[in-house]
Amino acid sequence: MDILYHSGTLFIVIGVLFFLSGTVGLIRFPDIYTRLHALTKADNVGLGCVVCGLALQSGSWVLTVKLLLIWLLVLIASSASCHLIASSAMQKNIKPWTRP
Amino acid sequence: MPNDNCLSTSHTLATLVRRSLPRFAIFSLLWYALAGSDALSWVIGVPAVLLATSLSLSLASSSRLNIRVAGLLHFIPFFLYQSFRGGIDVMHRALSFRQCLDPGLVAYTTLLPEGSARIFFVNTISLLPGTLSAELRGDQVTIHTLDQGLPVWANIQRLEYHVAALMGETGEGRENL
Amino acid sequence: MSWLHTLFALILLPAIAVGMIRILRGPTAADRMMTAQLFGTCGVAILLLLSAGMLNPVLIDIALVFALLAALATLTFIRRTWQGSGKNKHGYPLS
Amino acid sequence: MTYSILTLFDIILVATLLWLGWRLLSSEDIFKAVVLFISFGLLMALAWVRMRAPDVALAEAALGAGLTGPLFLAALRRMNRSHKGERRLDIDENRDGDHGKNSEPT
Repeated sequence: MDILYHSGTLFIVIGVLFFLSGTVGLIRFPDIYTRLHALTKADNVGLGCVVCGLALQSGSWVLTVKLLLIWLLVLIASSASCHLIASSAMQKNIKPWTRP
Repeated sequence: MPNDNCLSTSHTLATLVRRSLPRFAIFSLLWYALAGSDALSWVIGVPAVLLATSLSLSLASSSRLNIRVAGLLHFIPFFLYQSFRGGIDVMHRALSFRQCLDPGLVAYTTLLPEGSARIFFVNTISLLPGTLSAELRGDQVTIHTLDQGLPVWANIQRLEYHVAALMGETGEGRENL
Repeated sequence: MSWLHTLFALILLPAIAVGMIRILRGPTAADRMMTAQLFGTCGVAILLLLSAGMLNPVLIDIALVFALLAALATLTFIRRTWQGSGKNKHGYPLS
Repeated sequence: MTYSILTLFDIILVATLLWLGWRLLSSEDIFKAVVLFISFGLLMALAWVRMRAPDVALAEAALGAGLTGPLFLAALRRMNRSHKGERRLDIDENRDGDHGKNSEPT
């Protein structure tokens, strides 16, 4: 039980780090496409790690299913809206930033 | 787009039952997960599940979604590993002292058939390390990559292979090229 | 030992607050909307952590609502506000 | 321990909410104000959670962020269209051309 709890904590720490780096990327990256990269990847993985950690600590099946369901929902929603944002940005001819 | 021709055969009822039963089971499980084991919750649950089943039947496209279990078992670890790598990649680029970005656009022609397989493929591209699906026209996918030094093509072909195995589309594939 | 979860939620809150800079600055409208999506995802994580920290399982349901509805705003934005009309030029299948 | 952390959480939350509300009211770009309003709704739901009113938080998340946000966005589009005096549907390509967009060429 203790091992489960501590590995859950480790997962949560990793997830929080992902979230923080996603925010840093959102602030630092130069254009809309690169910011989309930061947002979708870092946040989905971060939420996945947090969910895994909490599921490891919860010790109940119903709660685990619920947590995984939330993650799945966020995953579907954010990947779909990421593609929509990117494709309509392309449609509006917003040029990607390239290395000078 | 509603399609009526699939229900116009003589065994309409059998088809309907066969199509709706798995959905019904999935939505019932979902309700159980959401509402817990309280028996009284099914007063709302049963109508909700029925409504969800009929709604999902009427919204379902003509291409039947047949997910292979073996493909799913291969896909989930692949997906988890790849998206974790994607997260690490973005984290490294965001936190590194110098900005190490070299973004660019890559064109890719997918061999997956029109419909749910292609949509699924395009949406999962965004979770691979360093790639983001920017546009889809027919079978042409435009991919935005964070670093042109990454093996984008190889990664995407592997993803395409996995999606094809997941959706049961193997056979007509890469070897034609 | 639920203070640990609360601490993590506390760490995630500045991530939201800093992301607000992107709303205020971000050149295109989509940049601002993306940040609202970040708020949704981060909010889900904070709620999940708080539900462990405050020992209140009800918060998970609120996280579920967050996850559903944060995407709704983004989709409305794309379909209604940003992308001219609802007409779809490239044949991206909507159904 | 938990209480002091939660107090700090509340302080940051309230400060962010106040700042957000101020920026929301003082913003000139209406679209920016709408996005800030959506974010305000999400954070307000967190505040209701901290006030131990999860039911209100649920309503706030559903109404504040999920319903009014899209409604405002749709209203913004309509307002913009009637502002330009045009009834055509596919005309307002660069809606944000007047305020925000300065770096990306369209």
